[in-house]
Amino acid sequence: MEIEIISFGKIAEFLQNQELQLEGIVDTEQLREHLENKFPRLSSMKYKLAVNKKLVQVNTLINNNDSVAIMPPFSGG
Amino acid sequence: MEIEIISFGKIAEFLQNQELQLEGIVDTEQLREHLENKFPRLSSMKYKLAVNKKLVQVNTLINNNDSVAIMPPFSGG
Amino acid sequence: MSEKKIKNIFVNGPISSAFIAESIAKHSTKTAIGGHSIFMGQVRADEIEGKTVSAIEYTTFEDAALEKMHEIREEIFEKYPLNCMHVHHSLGNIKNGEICLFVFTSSAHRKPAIDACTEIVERLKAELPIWGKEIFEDNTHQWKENK
Amino acid sequence: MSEKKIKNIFVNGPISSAFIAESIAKHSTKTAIGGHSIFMGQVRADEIEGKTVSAIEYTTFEDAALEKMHEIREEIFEKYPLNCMHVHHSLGNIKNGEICLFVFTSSAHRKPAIDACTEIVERLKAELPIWGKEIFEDNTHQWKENK
Repeated sequence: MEIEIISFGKIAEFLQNQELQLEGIVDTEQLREHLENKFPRLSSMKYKLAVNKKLVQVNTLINNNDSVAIMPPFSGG
Repeated sequence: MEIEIISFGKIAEFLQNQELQLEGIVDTEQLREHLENKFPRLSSMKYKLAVNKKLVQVNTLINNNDSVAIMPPFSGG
Repeated sequence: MSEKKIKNIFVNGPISSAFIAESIAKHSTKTAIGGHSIFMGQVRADEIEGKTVSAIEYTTFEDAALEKMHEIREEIFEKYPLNCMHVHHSLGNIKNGEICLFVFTSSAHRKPAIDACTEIVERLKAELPIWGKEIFEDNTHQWKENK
Repeated sequence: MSEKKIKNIFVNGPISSAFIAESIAKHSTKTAIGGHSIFMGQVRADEIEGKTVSAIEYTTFEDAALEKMHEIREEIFEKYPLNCMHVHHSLGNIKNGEICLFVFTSSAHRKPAIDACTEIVERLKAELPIWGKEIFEDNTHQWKENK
């Protein structure tokens, strides 16, 4: 399946927005592992995922054409 | 001795600023009693005294030429 | 005894939004500040037994109020790491919808500014000899009491 | 799901004191209000390893931030008896000394306005996907982290 990856803040400095082809990955836990292999700098960083703009709180299934946001710690205000 | 009485808020509506001659009154406890006899409406009201601009927290001696303020509950803000 | 000058907190008439804006703008050169907290009191058009409050007339025992406010100011600066603290209270006739109290605190991080602002408002209401006379549309009145 | 329209909280550039004054002035017709609470965030000229922060550049995941803010707004109105609630956050380059956050709550009595304002600031900082890039005078940068 194909998902859209969008990234923010300091993660956007090395991880571009892109379409990603996934094989055998069904949930956000597996996606984390995949992303950290593909983008090694991620593994040493704190980040949260949002699937279709909703923050991921527990392991969540991923579907074809989902949009996944990779977000470093928030620092608004 | 003589003291100055100043009053505020709703107390000022019936008790004018004035000089008061006192006989045999030495402290604020006795002054309260004296004032409530002289101005009966005071006895049903909550009020605080200040001697020379300092709020009276405990019974306080009064001296000749002191200025005593009679103050209803505060309602600033 | 502190040597600091006793500041006047009283202004005649309502506190305008232009005055508040100017006060805020003055802080843009104070670049150690990260958070500002403001409380404003506004005169309510309360309805009491069928009559509406059109204004509150504020009076004070000025010398005693300023001395007490000075004491509060020193204690607040002692207790919280504030960069700034400004307090303004109206005297005279303040119509409903107008602002009668403006408390403004600033600190590097938000918590001291917020906590100090709240504490100043509480202490000011409880400890400063200020009285509000609620004036109704028919010119009768009653004396306000803080809860 | 609520039917209420999602409000935009984002403004490009700093929040001016004139904007704040206008926002305050608009409330003078709301005569059920007795207390207003305001929090403002201001960009600090922090010194970090000998370099001074000259500005913060704010970006956001806008759709997600506005949806979350909408949720917070509804929960705050549920929890506190507020008359009004306004939130504005800057995007883009905000220089030190400039205001980047403006939270404004109003209620009949002071406590709900004060408590709601504080809670909104806390939640906004913890829950909204907004990022601040601290830019130093030499144009290097580091990413801000909220404590």
